[in-house]
Amino acid sequence: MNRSACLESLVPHITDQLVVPSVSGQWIWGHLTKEHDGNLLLGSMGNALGVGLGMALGLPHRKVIVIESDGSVLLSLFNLPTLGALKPDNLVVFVFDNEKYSGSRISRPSATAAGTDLAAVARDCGISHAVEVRDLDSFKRESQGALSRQGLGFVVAKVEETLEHRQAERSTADLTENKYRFVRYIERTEGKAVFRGRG
Amino acid sequence: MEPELASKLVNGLKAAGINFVTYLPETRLSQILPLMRQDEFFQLAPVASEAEGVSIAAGAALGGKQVASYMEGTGVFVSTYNLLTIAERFGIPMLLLVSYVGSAADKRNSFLYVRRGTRMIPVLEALGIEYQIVTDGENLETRIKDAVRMMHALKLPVVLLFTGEFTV
Amino acid sequence: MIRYECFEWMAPLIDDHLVVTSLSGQRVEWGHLSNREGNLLLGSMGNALAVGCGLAMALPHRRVVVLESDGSILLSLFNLPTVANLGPQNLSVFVFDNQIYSGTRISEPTATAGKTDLEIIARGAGIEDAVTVRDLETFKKAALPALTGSGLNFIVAKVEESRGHRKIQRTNMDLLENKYRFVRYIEKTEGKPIFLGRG
Amino acid sequence: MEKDVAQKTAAALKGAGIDFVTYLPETRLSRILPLLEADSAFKLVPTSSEAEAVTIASGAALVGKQPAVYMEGTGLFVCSYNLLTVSIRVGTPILLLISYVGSMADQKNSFRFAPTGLRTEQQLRALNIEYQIAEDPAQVETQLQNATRMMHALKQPVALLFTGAFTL
Repeated sequence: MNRSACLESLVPHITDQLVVPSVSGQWIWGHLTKEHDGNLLLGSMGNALGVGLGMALGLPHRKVIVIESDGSVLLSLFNLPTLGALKPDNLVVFVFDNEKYSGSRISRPSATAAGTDLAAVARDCGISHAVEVRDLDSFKRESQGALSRQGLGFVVAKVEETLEHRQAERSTADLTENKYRFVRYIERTEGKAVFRGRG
Repeated sequence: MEPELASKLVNGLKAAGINFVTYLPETRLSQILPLMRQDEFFQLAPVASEAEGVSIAAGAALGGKQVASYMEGTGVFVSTYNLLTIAERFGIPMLLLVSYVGSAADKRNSFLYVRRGTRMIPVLEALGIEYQIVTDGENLETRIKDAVRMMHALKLPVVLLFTGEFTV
Repeated sequence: MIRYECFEWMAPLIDDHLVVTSLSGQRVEWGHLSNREGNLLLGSMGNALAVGCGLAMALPHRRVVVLESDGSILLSLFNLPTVANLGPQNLSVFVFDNQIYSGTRISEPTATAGKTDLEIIARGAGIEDAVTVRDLETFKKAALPALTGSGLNFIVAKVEESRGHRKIQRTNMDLLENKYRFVRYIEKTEGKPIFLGRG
Repeated sequence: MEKDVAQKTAAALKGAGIDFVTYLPETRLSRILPLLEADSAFKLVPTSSEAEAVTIASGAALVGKQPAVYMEGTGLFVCSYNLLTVSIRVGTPILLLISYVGSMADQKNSFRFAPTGLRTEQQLRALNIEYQIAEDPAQVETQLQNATRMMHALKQPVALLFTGAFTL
């Protein structure tokens, strides 16, 4: 299964969700959903789950989508018990597991290549609906289900390694500029102030 | 500075894309000025104070120029306010070409310069401004390109402190 | 004459001008009357004229308007000879001279309340097109060509101290956010990239 | 921490507008936890690592919460990566409530705490995080208000290091 194809299948379902991509697919996603002000660019590993969880807890009526990778989830595996314990019902996590550290110039296998089953780990942590999918139709079914229902979603998508993200057009918006865009979008859609203090 | 080193420095700036330079003349690197003036690639802005050297460069950067401000080390103290209120607070990518007077490797060092030299690094560090010390022409083009890449990556001023062979 | 009424008259005349303001009162009033992407609200003293000069040199086909105050100009008087000799033909400098440091809690007179005449200093520095105006009609007459024509203009507007800005809701757009908005506007209208370096 | 100090601290957090607290339990300030839990003004979020306590708080800050992260001093080293890559680089206003174990005024100081504790301020300075030391409960209300104002002004994490009477 191809990650870009999965991401493309999500695009038509994006309306007012808040989306936090980890390093995996961030450029592809950013390019596919250029106009969506609710994308937060993090640009680092091991942070997207935590930040997405904070958003989900802070805005319980908004759907939050986290786009993770195997390497990044492994770097912050301690997020899973916390997620399982808090069970925010407005958070959907997609983990694109290519079993590789493929951002590195020479790809090296991650622990999931050796048998670590992230969906099973998630289930053992109390994320009871965690599933693993291996083909695009299953991904579409599970992802659309997770996006439309209330409840904590956790979909591990087993994908092949591709290097197409290296060709993806990258935004010149840095993390600070993206933060302003994101926060002003929250202020606009929620009708409340996020930035405080007077000018 | 030997004429050869001066052209190496100017060529390095050009190769790194610097095309707008504000300056207040000083001694040590001054041979770069006629070289830049001869070359249409550079837009030059002579100023009366390093304070406005920084602010004018900031305006040009916001207008799309790749900017440098050339000054003597003392100019860093003169422009501290502008570095902080404009360059740092707005986050302006800007290369500061500073002749590092009063540094250990300054070939013209004397009691006149040494005090301002020894306070240079503490002040840059207090301002949180990245700097590199350049003592000779080795890999000069690369070092300038590195600094320009850094200033764009940080969207902040980056300082090159020239001493050693540049102060001959 | 008060500054606010001058601003009210000026605001609708701003088209694709780039407007740079100095500190508090100006920043607050102008930001309130004109929420344009071409505004750069600096919020510090002694910088607006120099920043505006740099902008004017970098974009010689765009009109740059600098809104200064007496206190701010006095802090960087060395700008005047520099600007005169650089001679950008697309720069209009307005100095709203209320003869007072009125940002301070207790207003103290500036040098222009004493013997100092900014118009004469500007002329002496080499800015030939320098005038002083003392009422709104004269202000309009001097300001209209400065906003619509060409050249390097320097208009000293003698105004009364007013504290109207203290009642205006201040923007919470900070300097970084303002920079991103301003730069993206220049990129859009000039069709060239300004922020360099890839994500 | 004595009961009245805990009450004072919890009330001061509320007074400063803090409404979202992520934490990993520790000893010295732990009496505030039941107070925060009992008060519906706070959303209290237990975590299993300071690393995620910081990222969760940063996410909440971006959607309009005023978050604090409560941790033991050692947690600062656990979450330095996340502070740097998220809270500092994106720039999220979060308040770090750190029990300053191993500090001079730590009433429970011992060989277990001092060697790491003494690195705490150096680490905050290296990360460029503004901090204040809170030793006196009479000042805690003012200090929390000051720190909260500062974190919004900077849009950056700001730390309060609790020692002295808070560590009884």
